[in-house]
Formats: sequence, structure tokens, C-alpha cells
Amino acid sequence: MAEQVSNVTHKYLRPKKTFPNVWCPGCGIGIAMGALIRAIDTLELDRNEVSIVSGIGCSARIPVYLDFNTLHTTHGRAIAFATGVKLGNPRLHVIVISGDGDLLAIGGNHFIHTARRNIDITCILINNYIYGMTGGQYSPTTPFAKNASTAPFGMVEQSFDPSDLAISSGATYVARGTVYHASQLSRLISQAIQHKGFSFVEVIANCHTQYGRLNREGSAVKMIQWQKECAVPVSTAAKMSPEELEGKFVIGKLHEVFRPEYVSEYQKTIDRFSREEKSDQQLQES
Amino acid sequence: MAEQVSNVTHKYLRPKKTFPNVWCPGCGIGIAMGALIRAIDTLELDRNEVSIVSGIGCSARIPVYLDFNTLHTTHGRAIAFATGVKLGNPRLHVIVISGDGDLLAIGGNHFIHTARRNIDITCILINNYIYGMTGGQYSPTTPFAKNASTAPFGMVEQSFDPSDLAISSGATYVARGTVYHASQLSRLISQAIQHKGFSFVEVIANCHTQYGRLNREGSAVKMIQWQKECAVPVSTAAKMSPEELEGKFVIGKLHEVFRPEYVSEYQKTIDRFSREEKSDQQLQES
Amino acid sequence: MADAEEVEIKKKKWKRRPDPVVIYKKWCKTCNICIEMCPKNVFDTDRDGYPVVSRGLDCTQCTICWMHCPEFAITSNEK
Amino acid sequence: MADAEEVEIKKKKWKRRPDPVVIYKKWCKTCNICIEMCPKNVFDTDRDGYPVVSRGLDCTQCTICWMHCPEFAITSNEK
Amino acid sequence: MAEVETNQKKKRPFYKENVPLLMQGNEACALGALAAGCRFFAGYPITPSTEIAEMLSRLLPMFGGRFIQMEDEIASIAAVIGASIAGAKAMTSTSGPGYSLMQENLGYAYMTEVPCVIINVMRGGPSTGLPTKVAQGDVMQSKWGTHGDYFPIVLMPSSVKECFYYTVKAFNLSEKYRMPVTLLSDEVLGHMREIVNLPPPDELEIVTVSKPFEPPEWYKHFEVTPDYLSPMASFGEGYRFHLTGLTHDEYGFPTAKRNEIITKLEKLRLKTARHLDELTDVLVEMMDDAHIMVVAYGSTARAARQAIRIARKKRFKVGLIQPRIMWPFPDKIVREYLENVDLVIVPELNQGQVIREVKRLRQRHIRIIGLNRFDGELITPQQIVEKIKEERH
Amino acid sequence: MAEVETNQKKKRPFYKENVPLLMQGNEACALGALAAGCRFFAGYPITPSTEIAEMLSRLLPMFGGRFIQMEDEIASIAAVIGASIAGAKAMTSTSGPGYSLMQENLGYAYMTEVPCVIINVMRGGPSTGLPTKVAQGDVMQSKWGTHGDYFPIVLMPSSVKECFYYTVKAFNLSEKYRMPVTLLSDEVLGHMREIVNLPPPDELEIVTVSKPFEPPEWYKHFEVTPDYLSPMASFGEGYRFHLTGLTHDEYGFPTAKRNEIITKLEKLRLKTARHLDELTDVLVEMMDDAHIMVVAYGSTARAARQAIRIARKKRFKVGLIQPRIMWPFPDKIVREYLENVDLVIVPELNQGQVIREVKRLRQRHIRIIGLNRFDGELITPQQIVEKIKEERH
Amino acid sequence: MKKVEEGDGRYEIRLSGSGGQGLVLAGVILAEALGVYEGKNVTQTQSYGPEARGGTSRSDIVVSQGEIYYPKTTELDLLLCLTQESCDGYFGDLKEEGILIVDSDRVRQLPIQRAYSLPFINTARDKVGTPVVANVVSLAAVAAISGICSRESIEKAVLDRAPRGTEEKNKLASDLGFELGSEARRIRDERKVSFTD
Amino acid sequence: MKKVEEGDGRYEIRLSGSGGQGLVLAGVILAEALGVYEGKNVTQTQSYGPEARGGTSRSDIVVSQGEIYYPKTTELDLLLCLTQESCDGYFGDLKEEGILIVDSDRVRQLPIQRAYSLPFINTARDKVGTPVVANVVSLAAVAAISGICSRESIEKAVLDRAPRGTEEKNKLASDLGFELGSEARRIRDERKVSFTD
Ligand SMILES: Cc1ncc(C[n+]2csc(CCOP(=O)(O)OP(=O)(O)O)c2C)c(N)n1
Ligand SMILES: Cc1ncc(C[n+]2csc(CCOP(=O)(O)OP(=O)(O)O)c2C)c(N)n1
Ligand code: SF4
Ligand code: SF4
Ligand code: SF4
Ligand code: SF4
Ligand code: SF4
Ligand code: SF4
Ligand SMILES: [Mg+2]
Ligand SMILES: [Mg+2]
Repeated sequence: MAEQVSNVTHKYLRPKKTFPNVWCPGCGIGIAMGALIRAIDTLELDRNEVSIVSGIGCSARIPVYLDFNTLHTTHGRAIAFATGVKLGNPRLHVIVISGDGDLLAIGGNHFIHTARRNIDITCILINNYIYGMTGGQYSPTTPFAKNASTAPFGMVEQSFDPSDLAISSGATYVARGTVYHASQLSRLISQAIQHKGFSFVEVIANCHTQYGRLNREGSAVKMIQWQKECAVPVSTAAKMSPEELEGKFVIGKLHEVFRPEYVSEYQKTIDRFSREEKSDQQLQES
Repeated sequence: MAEQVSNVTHKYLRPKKTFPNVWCPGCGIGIAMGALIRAIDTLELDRNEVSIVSGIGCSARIPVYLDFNTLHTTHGRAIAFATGVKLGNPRLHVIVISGDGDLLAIGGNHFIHTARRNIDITCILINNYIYGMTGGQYSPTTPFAKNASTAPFGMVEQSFDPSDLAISSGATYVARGTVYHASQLSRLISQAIQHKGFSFVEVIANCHTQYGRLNREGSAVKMIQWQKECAVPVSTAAKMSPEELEGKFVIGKLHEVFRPEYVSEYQKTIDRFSREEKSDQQLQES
Repeated sequence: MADAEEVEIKKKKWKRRPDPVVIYKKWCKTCNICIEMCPKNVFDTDRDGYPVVSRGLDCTQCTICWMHCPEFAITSNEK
Repeated sequence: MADAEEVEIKKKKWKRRPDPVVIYKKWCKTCNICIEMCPKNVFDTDRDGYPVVSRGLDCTQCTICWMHCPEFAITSNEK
Repeated sequence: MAEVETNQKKKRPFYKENVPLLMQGNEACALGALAAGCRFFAGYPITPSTEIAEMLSRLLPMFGGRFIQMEDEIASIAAVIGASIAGAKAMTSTSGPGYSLMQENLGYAYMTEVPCVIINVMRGGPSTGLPTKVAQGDVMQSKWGTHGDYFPIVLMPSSVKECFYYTVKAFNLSEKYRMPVTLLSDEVLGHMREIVNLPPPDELEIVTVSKPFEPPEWYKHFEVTPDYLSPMASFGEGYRFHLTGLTHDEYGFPTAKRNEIITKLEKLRLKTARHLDELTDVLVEMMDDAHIMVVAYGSTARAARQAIRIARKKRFKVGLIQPRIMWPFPDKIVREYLENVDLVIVPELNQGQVIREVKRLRQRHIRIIGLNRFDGELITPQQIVEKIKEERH
Repeated sequence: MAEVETNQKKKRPFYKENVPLLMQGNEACALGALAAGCRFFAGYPITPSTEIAEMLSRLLPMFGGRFIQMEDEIASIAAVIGASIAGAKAMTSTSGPGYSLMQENLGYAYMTEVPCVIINVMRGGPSTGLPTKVAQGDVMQSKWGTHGDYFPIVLMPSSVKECFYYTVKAFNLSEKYRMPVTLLSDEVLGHMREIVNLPPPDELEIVTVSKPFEPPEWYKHFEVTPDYLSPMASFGEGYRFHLTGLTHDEYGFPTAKRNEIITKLEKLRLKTARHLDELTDVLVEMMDDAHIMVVAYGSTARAARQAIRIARKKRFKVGLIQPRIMWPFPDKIVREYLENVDLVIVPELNQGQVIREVKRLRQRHIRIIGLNRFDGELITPQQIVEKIKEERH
Repeated sequence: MKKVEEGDGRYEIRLSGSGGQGLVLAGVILAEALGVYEGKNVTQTQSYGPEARGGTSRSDIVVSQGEIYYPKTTELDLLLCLTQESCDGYFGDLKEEGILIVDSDRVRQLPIQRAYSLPFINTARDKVGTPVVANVVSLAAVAAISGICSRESIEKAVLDRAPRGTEEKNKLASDLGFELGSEARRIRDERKVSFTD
Repeated sequence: MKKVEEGDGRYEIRLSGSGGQGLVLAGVILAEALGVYEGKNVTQTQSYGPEARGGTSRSDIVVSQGEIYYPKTTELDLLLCLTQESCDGYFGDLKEEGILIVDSDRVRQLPIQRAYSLPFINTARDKVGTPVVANVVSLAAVAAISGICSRESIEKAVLDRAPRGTEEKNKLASDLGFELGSEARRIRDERKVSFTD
């Protein structure tokens, strides 16, 4: 009855070794993973030429379930590994999956620099406002005054706006979606993959087990519904005042510009010299 | 004839152990150091309560010449050390001196996070667009297509705008100056020190030995004069089109806002509990 | 009458087929997301908390449930 | 005449004093910044490249030279 | 976190004196730190050490101290060193991956002689390895992890009670010797609960770094004293000194002069080498008549202590050496006991680390063998007994 | 940089075969890398290694390779590992502080069995230390620097020529054993110029990791073969495998099963342990009748080679053991020679590191002493000769 | 308390079931009762990690009059199982003469005859009104059956950890558990001969 | 070439002066001349680091027919000094019988009588037109005086490194240096007795 199965995501899973997955029941990460798969499927990429790279965290567990070239690296370093993968074999579509701790705390430097270089990599941030895997410590996106296991009296630090940071670091495609808006999310991810240059998609996801528990935000379902309430599409947001936007967040494509992309720029140097090489047998120090 | 000496900077030097300094003749770092000293002098800070912290690089050599509480740490980590110094003794005025490699390459993460926290530290970036100390490798501020010893065919990466990055990371005071505009620079630095929260001053400085040599930009004097030509005050810039601003940079105070400052926010928690402590001898897990 | 007819057709259609969506219980973690998000209220829960298709006829194959199942435990039967 | 007078006064003033600015040669690295930046063209160079005050009378104590000396090698004599 | 299990929360006292309290090793470390006077913690969460951070995030502000979660482990140890320089007793806690990341800045602290405490709650390695399982794979790393020569002090407790007392001791030694002290705990110790009777804090011997008494002009931050320990001023106390990771003179200013370099680098060695008596802390059991010596440490020593008792009942003359200060290694004691035995067994939760140190001290042919387990579980007493039997079949 | 001195620039050939060329050790490393097939370099500048990066930034694009300067050393080694996984021979170069920072990700590469080469041009430590001076302070770190158990291969050349050949060898071993290989050079070697006759690249033996031939469905990335070496597919070749730093099964999927864990971690040990013959590379000089043995390595071996010749003239029966593969340590050879000597001198540019390994192999009472220098200068032949005289006064 | 070969009065207990049944907390309470209120030496351990997320959950207690060297369990003197899965998985760790206690509704397949099969969960649900306190019920029963810990100590330890406002329910759960346990023990004592077959 | 106790034909040279005088390059050229064009073994080293920035600069060459074990200099056979400072600083490293060559205008205080004091810098400035080539002038003189390297090899090595368009000047500098050196050596050879007092 294989024909019967029409959930396209299943084509891309590694069911034997890895399922059921490690995530808590209702965790938004799985929904985001589905959106990613559908984006790749839509683009009809050769799965042998797709590489998914992650660091450490609940979100970072995504690659193991996916039947691509997958790389589960060290905490925070996924983007730096991904840069090597891309340069080692520029034909690959390289996609990084990361959590807010992984990408923005320990991995923040690699994030801003990779954005700066505008290398053709797509980076997906699963932002659940907390360190899920280690048990609910605060992250650089935990909002001011919210609770975390290491902020027992409320967060006293300010938080990042990851998309803002991406833009001013140099990312040339930036979008935000939620797991509630799962089909829009697929579209944003596929735009990001198609974009030539560093593209970034922030996905608002629920971690009810840690963030939800510590902040009494209820079940997975409740947290996902909260996303619906607070999300404002880009077009609507354009007409709203800052006060009206207070406590909301904007979803959709936030930013797209075109600047020289790193791999192609570097290729120009290579091409120059391989031409010269042909004409000039003995290589010269220039 | 000590009376005769009226160069106020001399009051703050450690002449015996450390002079003449290590910098190349004409290096802009010395000028920036003078501006820093005059800023501190103007504010009449108790020198026992000033701490200057740096990483590694030519710029990072500043502290050793200054008669304050000085800390020359590891490459890129100055801001993280400084955070500890500030929290270990919040009475101290903590000032970080850093180069573009130190602060923005290896140290980029500490930079954006410290800005995010909005902790009351002042950070001065000596931006000379290159790694001076190690001999002219490209840095995150080396402009596209410029030469460096590791970009022998021209820089293929995009570069950061450090002040932009500071703003979107959360810095609450951001300014830019040059060593040519040395007295304005002093003023900006003293504003930055006075500002409560994370303040950032970018100083455009000349490294003729490396950047200048590799890009044929001439002597120290020539490079300093270039600063004069390209700098546009904030007020003038406001009236200019992006095209007119092409190839120029804006100097002056770029950004100032007020947000809860980390040390004071944390202090509130401490105060709350020290009050409780008085009333309740046996501490309770809350 | 048209409505009634449609329902008839649907009924026939579904008679020949199993449920419009299938839940793979081995992967399902009973998070309830499908149940709550289904706009047509197709699901009920069994006593162990697993979703069961109770009103299969109402399903419009809107994709919402399987797109939001974090466990990849829902499969559409509509090809 | 006022001008001439002023010059006279200046001259007297400076007669009683040493140069308006003093170069500490041990620290000076002959970078030329002071020489080039002085708006009054007060300095010349000696044969080793060190700045020497040649037109001290013209100095307005504008602070530019010592503010820009990277070596802290210039001291004003004006208290 | 402790909280996960005690989520039916309630206000409970966390420090009661002289009554039995049930607590985890990680909690005992946190309380030990507080008792020792720790007033600053900077860290980054990592299993299985996180409870230490979580507990201190709650308790430190109550004592006027500060907790901060930094952006990574590099920043954490940097902040700890900075705070210590500014006068606060400071610590961090982590596990293998974080400990690896801290190595560069740890070297800085050794070089600049800044006291601080690092707790590494070991888990299975290498790399991410087995995050929730026990191992003792970082023992050699704690001696050789950063570049260049340095001479660390590393403690290894083996019970929850020792987690408390050795954390206090870590601070005391750190302050006295002005250097980072690492406490190597492990996943089992960290998460295990045992009964501890906490002493009244004022009954604990607490050491704080000695302060200079001379006027600032005379003060040398790294003065070479007869015992190689120099008084330490903090930032803000009027001594405006300079610190650098470059080789430096006694004042702290960078130097490239040969004699000053040698003075400095030898000082780093001599300050432990000249105090080996104080820096030897070994539990010796049943060694008087032993022909077989077990050398075990940390959690593994618990199994060994049971094993030698079982083996004695089976008439094997076996004893135990348990270094509780692992580095500097207790050369003298181990060498002495090596004289009298003909078999040494070194059970370790790794593929053979400390056994190399024991072999290094061998001066004649003796059989020295390892018993190595690295699947994330403890070595059992039975395994050690079996090994003894096997060797003496 | 080379350029700084040759700033009267001119187009000069950088690789001429079979004619004497004057070059620095760092340049020889860069050329060795190219000759070995290196096509990716990611690094971060640091004295005294920077010339390697600078030279490769110029040369790699000429060969269709890629150079990238990353934001720090952590990113550098990460990118190197990533590129290697994607199929490029890859390397980085650094010095102590950078090597410390790379430790966590090095552990990842050991765990995931990814080939790559790291050149550490050693300078004075600890910490920032003496950035422009020679030292051999990172030898033990190269064995124990990251957390958990791992079994590294580390090479130590002692001339510019060896810088070339041992870089090639580093790549070859790295590919064969599928693991990071560290080449420990030092400031003197790196900056010293000597004459090298470069071989025609096609005369060099170049090893490239073996590729799987089975279909993707059957492929096990970490298959335990009889020789413990598994063929390696790269990303993009149709084998869609998974890599993780968690303990994993032969396919690469995370595992917590005891037998799979043990299989994996033992494989890491056995793949070197089962090939000790190939992994032993020791220069032995004048040991046949020696009563005194000098164990020296890297730059220090140069002085030792001269010293034993001087001492022989003075009728001291002295010989030299120079490990050029430092790790795995050549236990067998050293142990053998220890049988016949009664004095061992271990000159090192540190406070005593490799001497511990020599002592570890001692089975009877022999005098083993160090000759340690750590002021940023080389040990001279005269110092070694003096030491011998002193001992045999 | 039974002596084991090497220990001086060492006694090993495992409380097992599925995650969410509160057995880790029960283990902590038992350890506290034994260690804090009865002055015994005690160690409590549990398994962390992937297994801990889903599936079975366990909490091990070693108790002894003397010093406890090896802190983990090796051979169990007593095993409590609230699910079939945990019973299947851990039964092998029980000593030959060890005590097996199971929930009568969740564990249908008993590996041995001489087990105490008692309705902990149903008792909690039916008599206290919430299955959440099944851990306390079974904990008290364990104490009663093994005789390793006094009723008072268990009660104190339970109330110590009970959240404000739940004291009554927990007290009730503890009482019910003790009754279940004592009754079961009484029956066993009576049938002594046939029971230890 | 003179034999030293332990070496087989080992000869040690130091070229010293101040930073910017191009002596490191001169050392590289000399090493290249010896190694590449004369087929000798050679090592060239220099000091890096803080000292290298300001102050004195030096380049050391060890040359030998046989294998060079220890690559650094220990006792110099020949020392060239283009500044007083470098002469003061390094003279102590010269062997008793070693050759000292100095710039006659920059080194006024000679530590020993039997030194070659020649006007390298002035020759470069006055006869070639730029002091920049003083390094080549002195390099050629060193070769001529020591006899360690042929004129052809030096010339080839110099031209090899000379930037495009500067070949002539460098050739001239080399010629002048050789003449200076040969002449001085001739004089010394003539005055042999009195010279080696
Ligand atoms: C070097 C290092 N430090 C710390 C950790 C522990 N750690 C694992 S995941 C994680 C945070 C995960 O948070 P996030 O990236 O937000 O992912 P989430 O679990 O929320 O999806 C931490 C701190 C580690 N594995 N390695
Ligand atoms: C961990 C580490 N990596 C690399 C270095 C080498 N290093 C020293 S300074 C420097 C760059 C300095 O550049 P910048 O910060 O711009 O300072 P500048 O010298 O230009 O003032 C580098 C790469 C180091 N000391 N430590
Ligand atoms: S802890 Fe949070 S992020 Fe992690 S799997 Fe559970 S719900 Fe998801
Ligand atoms: S190298 Fe550049 S930055 Fe460094 S001292 Fe010289 S001029 Fe200044
Ligand atoms: S496809 Fe849509 S209507 Fe049908 S069951 Fe799923 S959510 Fe409900
Ligand atoms: S969404 Fe998926 S996991 Fe959740 S209840 Fe429905 S089928 Fe089960
Ligand atoms: S103070 Fe002004 S006018 Fe006087 S010398 Fe200096 S720059 Fe010239
Ligand atoms: S600016 Fe200072 S260093 Fe430069 S020439 Fe003038 S006095 Fe000398
Ligand atoms: Mg998260
Ligand atoms: Mg710079």
C-alpha cells in the first residue's frame, strides 16, 4: 500500500534508524522540519546535492532524521562547518539549522561573519526563546523579565532581534515565519534557498516543556496559537504604528538585496589563474 | 621644571617602564590614546577607579602605557574579561580598547552580546581596516577589493559597518571619530564614558605600515589627511543623498537611546534579597 | 439539494476508501495539535489520547493536520 | 601699528621663555605629523628628521601638534 | 535540574548546619562555593554540570553576589578571571566540550596568576560523546590542555560530601597559590544524592589571597617571595598594576629579558613544586601489608574501596591509593608504595590515562595494568575483584 | 612575512624541481601541502605561523583551490573539517593560542574520523607568552588537549626540508588513518631558511583516503574493517550519510548501546595501535655502543645531533634518539634502547614534557634527566655537551 | 534488613515505571526519609539522558548502616515496578531472594510468583482522587513491606516535599500505601512457607 | 674557509645594522648565493619580534660543506656592522680570530684594531646614487673579504632578487662592493704581520 502514503515528507526521512524522534510531544521543531522538507521538495533539488548542517540543541537534531548529506557538529559551530562544506564542494546546497542558543549565543560570531561574507548558504533559526536541550536556561532571545532556569527572578538582560542582527551583519535575504504558519514557512524557506547569497529564516517555535513551563504559557497547542495572535504580516505591519506593533512580531520576507556573493567572487580569482596557468606552464609568484 | 610640562596626557603615562612605545612612527593609535586620556582627564575620574582592558593587537597595547588598572588579555576576549571586571567591582569605570580584528573578528561574539546586555562599559574600537600586529592580513572592516597580505588579489568578502552592528546588537551610545579630529574624538569618548549603558566609539586610524603599504596609500600624514577628506559630520550627512555619501563616512554621535542597564537591573535583584535577608535569618530556596 | 447530493457523493467516495487521513500510532506522541488545529473538527481522541478520525467525511484535505504534526505521524489518503 | 605692537609684545613674551613647544627627542620617532599639521608652520626638521621649532613666535598654542603626536613627545610650554 | 524533580516547589532551606541533608553532588559544589566565599559565577549551561549554575543563579544574589550566563564558555572563563582581578572570588562550571574551549583563557589565568575555580563535571568523550553518561576522560587534559608549560592544581572528590569540601578546598588553594584550580567531578557524582552534614560556615577554614601592605609605588604584583606566592592587589584598591599574558617582570610589565622570563616561568612551576606537602592529598587504605595496589580516583575509587574489602575477604593482600589532589601527582607516595607491591591495577573510566603516571614512577619491573571502562557506566567492585583474581589465578 | 623581506618584489617561480631553493620552513610547509594535494585552507593569522597562510592565499587559487581567512581559529578548524567532509584535502596552521582554541573541534574530527592537517608553529607559552620566540611547549597538549580519549598522530620535523616532506606525510597519514594529523613546527624552523631540493610532484607518494565501492545502501561510514580503517565517502557523492560527535554506530547514527559505544571508541584507539610499525619514525644515531642516550626532537634535535658528535670526540659514548613521529610515542624503540644505557638526557624547550614519556618506559633504575630551556632561545650543542660532562665529571 | 556478601547492611532498592509517574521524586523522598530521618547512609541515583526522556524511568537507592562505597546498585534487594515495561526490563537485576512489588493493574505478566501485586495507581485515583500521588502510595508500601523505614520518617519526608496545599492528599496517600503494604506483608508472613518457594 | 672545532667546515656570518638597512634581505641573498649557486649547505636565521621592530636588525648565515646540524650561530666567524649600536651589541659574539667589517662612517668606535672599516653607505649614496643599495655593497664586500662566495654567485643572487628596473643599480653596487672588499683584503694580506697583532 505504499501508493497510499501521500505525505511527501516521508520520502526524505530516515525512518529505520532514527524514529520516533527525540523531541517532546508537540515540539514545534518537527513542524519546522516538515516545512523545510516541503521547501526542498518543491525546488526539486537533487538530494545528493543537499547538505544539512547543525550544531547542538534540540533543533540541531533535525539533520539526523533527514536523508541528505547531514552533519551534526559541535555547539555553535554549524555555520563555520557549513562554510567549509560549501567551499569544499560548491555544488552543494548548504542549509544550516540552528537554535537560538546555538546560533546566537555560542555561535553568534560565526553567524554575523558568514552573513557578512554573503556566502551562498541558507540558515534557519528555530527560535524558541530558550535553551531547550539543557533544560530551560535563558538564551539571547529570551525576552526581558521572562523566567528561565538560570533567570529565576526574571531575565535582566536585553535580547537580540535576530533578523535585525542578520541584516546589519550583511545577510542579503531575511525572513521570519512561525510553525503555526507552516505553509508560508515552506515558501519562505524555498525563497531563501533560491536566493544567491547568505539567506536567513527565523522560525518562531514553541518549547512548552521548558519556556512554556517556566513562564506558564501552557501546552504546545496554546503556544502555537499564541503565534497566530502575535504575528503580523509585513504588509500589515507597514501600516501600523510602533505602539500598535508592541508585543507583536512581523512575519514574511523582511529584507532582500543583492551583493557580490562570496563563492562566485572567489571563483573569479580561480578562473583568472587557471587561464593564466594554461598559457604559462611554470607558475610564478605574482 | 616639572611645572613647565603642560601636556596633560603625561600625568597618566607610565613612562619609566614602557616608553618609547612599540608603535610604528606615525601610527594613529598613539593619537587615539591621547584622546582617551584627555577624555578621562576632563571627566576628572578617580584613576584608581578606571580600568582599561584590551585584547591582542597593536591597538591593544594601549593599556600598558596608562597608569590605571590595566588588563591586557587574550586575543578577542577583552570585552568578556571587562564584563567580569565590571561585575567583580561595579564601582570601576571599565573601558575596552580593541582593534578591528580583535573586536570584530575573533571577538565579534563578545562584542554583540555585551552590547545586547547593555552593560555599563565603554568600548573603543581602533579601526585601521587591517591586522596591524601580525603583518597586514585582512580584517572584517577591510573594504571590498582592497589588498591585504592574505588577500593578495583583493578582498572578496564584504565588510562590516561596526557602528551599524553595534546599534543593532543593542549598544545604547554609538559614535564615530577619527584621529585627525582628535579633539572631537576626546569629546565623543567622554560622552561615551558618561553614558549609562554600553557605549561604543569607533575611531578611524591609520596603519600606514600595513594597510597603507599594501594599498599604496602613502605615509601616516597622508593617511590622516585622507580622514579629513572623507569624514562628514552627522549634521551635514543628514542633508546628503546616499550617492553623495558614497566613499565617505559619518563622524560624530550616531546613536543614543536609554534602556535598562545590566548592572543596575541585577542590583535590583540583589537589593530585594538583601532586604529579605535582614528580615529572614534562615535563607529559603524560593 | 445540491448539498445533499454532494454529501452523497462524498460518502460514496469515502466508502470505497479508508479514512481521509491515517495516524501512525507508533510515531504519534498524542500532542493534540492535529486535533486542535483541524478546521473541520475531524478528530476525536481515544482513551489513550491518540487522535482518531471520527468525522472523516468532513475532511477537506486542507493539509493542516499533517503539515503541523511534529512527528510526521499523519498521512493523507487522498492521492 | 597695533599689529606691529602685538608682535613686539609677543617677542618679549617669548624672549623670557623657551620655545612654545618642546620636543622630547628620546620619544620622537620623526613621523612628521606635527610638522605637517601645524597650521602656523612653526616647525622645520633637523638633519636627522626631528622637528625643530623655527618660528616659535607664530605659534598660537592651538594644541594641534601635541594632540596629534602619537608619541607624546611634544609638550607645550604655555602654562 | 534539581527543580525538574522537585517541581512541586516549596520554600525549603538550602543550608542547614549540622543536620543531615540529602543533596546532589552538583548542589554540594554550589553550596561549597558559597561557603568558600564565592561571589561571582559566570558560566554557560552544559550537561551534566548545569545544576551548579542554576543553583547559584538563585543563591548568589541573596548574598550580594552575581551570576551571569555568558554567550559561551570562552567568555565565561574570561569573565571569571576578570571578576577575580577585580576582587571577587569567582568560579565557573562546565563539562568536557566547554573545558576544551576554556583552555586558552585558562592559560592566561595561570600566566597572570589569577585565582579562580573551574568545576568540570566529566561526561563521555571525545567530542559531544555521551552527554549524560559518566567518564573520567579529562584527567590528562586537566594537566596538559593549554599550550605552553603550566603546573595546575586539580582536585578529584568521590562523594557528595567531598564535592562540598573539595570545592571549598579548591577556592582555598586557588587563593593561596593564586592560580586556577580545577575540580574534576563527573556525571555520577554530580547527579548522585547523598547525605551531607554541612558545617557552620564559620567553622570552615577559608583562605583568601593575601593582600599587599606596602604602598602602591613599591608593590610588585608578581614579587618572587621565598615561598613563591605573591600578595595580590585587586583593581580599585589603589594599586594600579598591569596584567598581561605576555611574559612579564615582577611588576607585570611585558619583558623579553632572558632572566626575567626565566624567573617568571620558573615561578609558575615552583609555586606548586615547593609546596608538595600541602598539595598531596591521598587516601591510603590497607596498604601496609599489600602486595597488590589499586590506584583509583573519583567515582571509580568508590568501587575500588568496596572491591579491596571484598578481595581481602578472599585473602588477596590488596590496598588502595586514591589521589584526591590529582595534580600535582603524588609522586612521592606512589613511588614509595610501588617499592612494596608486585601488581598494580589502575581502574579508570577512560582508555588509560593515570596509569601512565604510575608507570612513570616505576623504577623496577612491576606489573602495572589498567582496567578500563568507557561505555558510560561505572566500573563495579566486582570487575575489580575479577581483575585481581584473573591476575592471581 | 616573506614578502616583508623580499619587498623588492618580482615574479619568481615558487616551485622548481630538483634544483636547490632557499626557503623558510613555513614556506616549505605551504609547498608541501600543495604537493600533497591540499586544496583548501582556512586559518586565522598568528605569529609565527602566518607565512603559511599568506603563501597559500596566493597559491591555492592557482590550483583551483580555496583559501579563506575565518573569523577565528575555532571557525578555521571547523571549516577545514567541513571542507574535508565535502571532499577537499584541507588544512590550517596556527600557533599555541590558536591551537588551544581548536581543541574542541579537533575532538570532533577525531570522533568523526575526518582527515585534515593542523600545523602548529610553536612559540613561547603559556598564554600569549613570547609570540616571536621558539619553544616546544605544546608537545603534551598535542596528545591530551581535547577532552575524552583520543589517539592522535603528531609529527615533528627538524629542518626546512623535513617541513616539506613531513607536511606531505601529515596529509598522507591523515588520509590513510582518517584523522587529524598535527605537525608541530616551531618559530625557528618556521622562519629559518635552508636549501631544499623539491622533488617533482609526481615522484611523491601521495595517499588519498580510500573510497567506498559498494552501493550507497550498503555503505557504512565507520565500518570496522580488519585494519580498523574505513573507506570514506564525501558529501555530494551519492552516499547520504550522517556524521555526529555523539557516540555513533558504524553507519554514523547516534547510539547509546554499550557494545556500539565500545566498538566505536576502541576503533579510535586501534586504528593507530594496530599500525605502530608504520607510525614509528625515529632517527637513531650512534646508539649501537652508546651508554648515554639523548632523546631530542624538533629544532632541539639539531643541537643534539651536533652535540653527540662533539661529545664523541671527547670520548663520551653517546647516541641520539629523535622521534619524528612523536605520537604515537615510539615506545618500542625507546624501551629497547633504555635496556643498554645508564644515562638519558632529554633536552627540551619546555620545563619537561617528553621526559615523562621516557620515564614511563623505564623498567629499571636508570638516570633520566632533563635539560630544559624556556627563555625563547634554542638549546645549544654546547649546553648538551656540558650536561654530559657534568653528569660524567 | 538483609546482609549482602560484601556490604555491612547494604540494601538496594529500585523504584521504576514510566516518566511522569514521579518515581524520581519518590526515590528522593525515600532517600531523605532514610538518610535525614533515620540517620542511615544512603545514595540515590537515577538514569539521565535519552532514555530518561521517553520510556522507562528509574530511581535507585542504596541504604546502609555503614559507609556506602560503591554508590550504584549492583543487585537489587527490592524492585518496584509501576509498568510492565519496567518490570520486564529490570527484573533481571533483582537478587534471587529479592522483593518484587508491582502495580496490579499495570503489570499483568509477573516474572515470578512471589511478588507483591498491589493497586497503587487505582488506590491513588479512587481513594485520593488523583493518580499523581501513586508514587507516594507505592513509596509508603515499599517502606511497609521491606520494613526498611518507619512510617513516621516516610511521612515527614513526604510532607517536606509536598507543595503547599497538597499536604492532606499526600498524607492520605502515604497512609493508604502503608496500609496496603502492611496488609500485604502480614499475608506474606502468614503464608511464609509457601511464599518462599 | 676556516675549520671550527666541531663543525666540518662550518662558517658563521652575521650581517647587522638598523632596521630598514635591508640586511635581512642581504642575508637572504648571501644564503641564496651560497646555497643555490655554490651548492653549499646553508641556514639563514634572523630575530623576529619586538626587537625586530625598532633598533638593531640582524641576519645570520651558517654555511658548511657538510650537513649543518645546529642551525643558529654560536660563535661568529664574520660580523658585519652598519651601525655603532649593532657593533657594540654583537661584537661579543665574534670569535677571537673572527673578521669584523664595519661601515667607516657609522661605526667610529672600533672594539678591535684589526677590523675592516669601509665606506659602504657613502659608496652607495655617492657612487650609485641611493643609500638603499648599501646592503648590496656591503654584502659583496663580505664575500670578497671572506672569500666564502664567488663574485658570480653573489651577482646572480642579487640580480635574482632585484626588482625590475633596478638591475643596473644593483649590479653596480655589487661591483663596487667587490672592489672595496678585494682592495681591503689585498691590503690586509700585504700587512699580514702587523695586522694580526
Ligand atoms: C561547547 C558546548 N557548550 C554547551 C553545550 C550544552 N548545550 C547543548 S544544547 C545547548 C543549548 C541549546 O539551545 P538552543 O540552541 O536554543 O537549542 P534548543 O534546544 O532550544 O532547540 C547547550 C548549551 C554543548 N553541547 N557544548
Ligand atoms: C588566539 C589568537 N589568535 C591569533 C593571534 C594573533 N594576532 C595577534 S594581534 C592579531 C590581529 C590584530 O588586528 P587588530 O585587532 O585589527 O589590531 P591592530 O594590530 O590592527 O591594531 C592577531 C590575529 C593571537 N594573538 N591569538
Ligand atoms: S525541550 Fe523544548 S525544544 Fe526541546 S524537544 Fe522539548 S519542547 Fe522541543
Ligand atoms: S603595524 Fe600599523 S597599527 Fe601597528 S603600530 Fe604599525 S602602523 Fe600602527
Ligand atoms: S486535512 Fe484538514 S480537514 Fe482533513 S483532517 Fe486534516 S486538518 Fe482536518
Ligand atoms: S499532531 Fe501528530 S503527534 Fe500530535 S496528536 Fe496528532 S498525530 Fe499525534
Ligand atoms: S601649538 Fe599649534 S601653532 Fe603651536 S606649534 Fe603646535 S600646532 Fe603649531
Ligand atoms: S608628531 Fe611627535 S613623533 Fe612625530 S615628528 Fe612630531 S614630535 Fe616626533
Ligand atoms: Mg532554543
Ligand atoms: Mg586593526
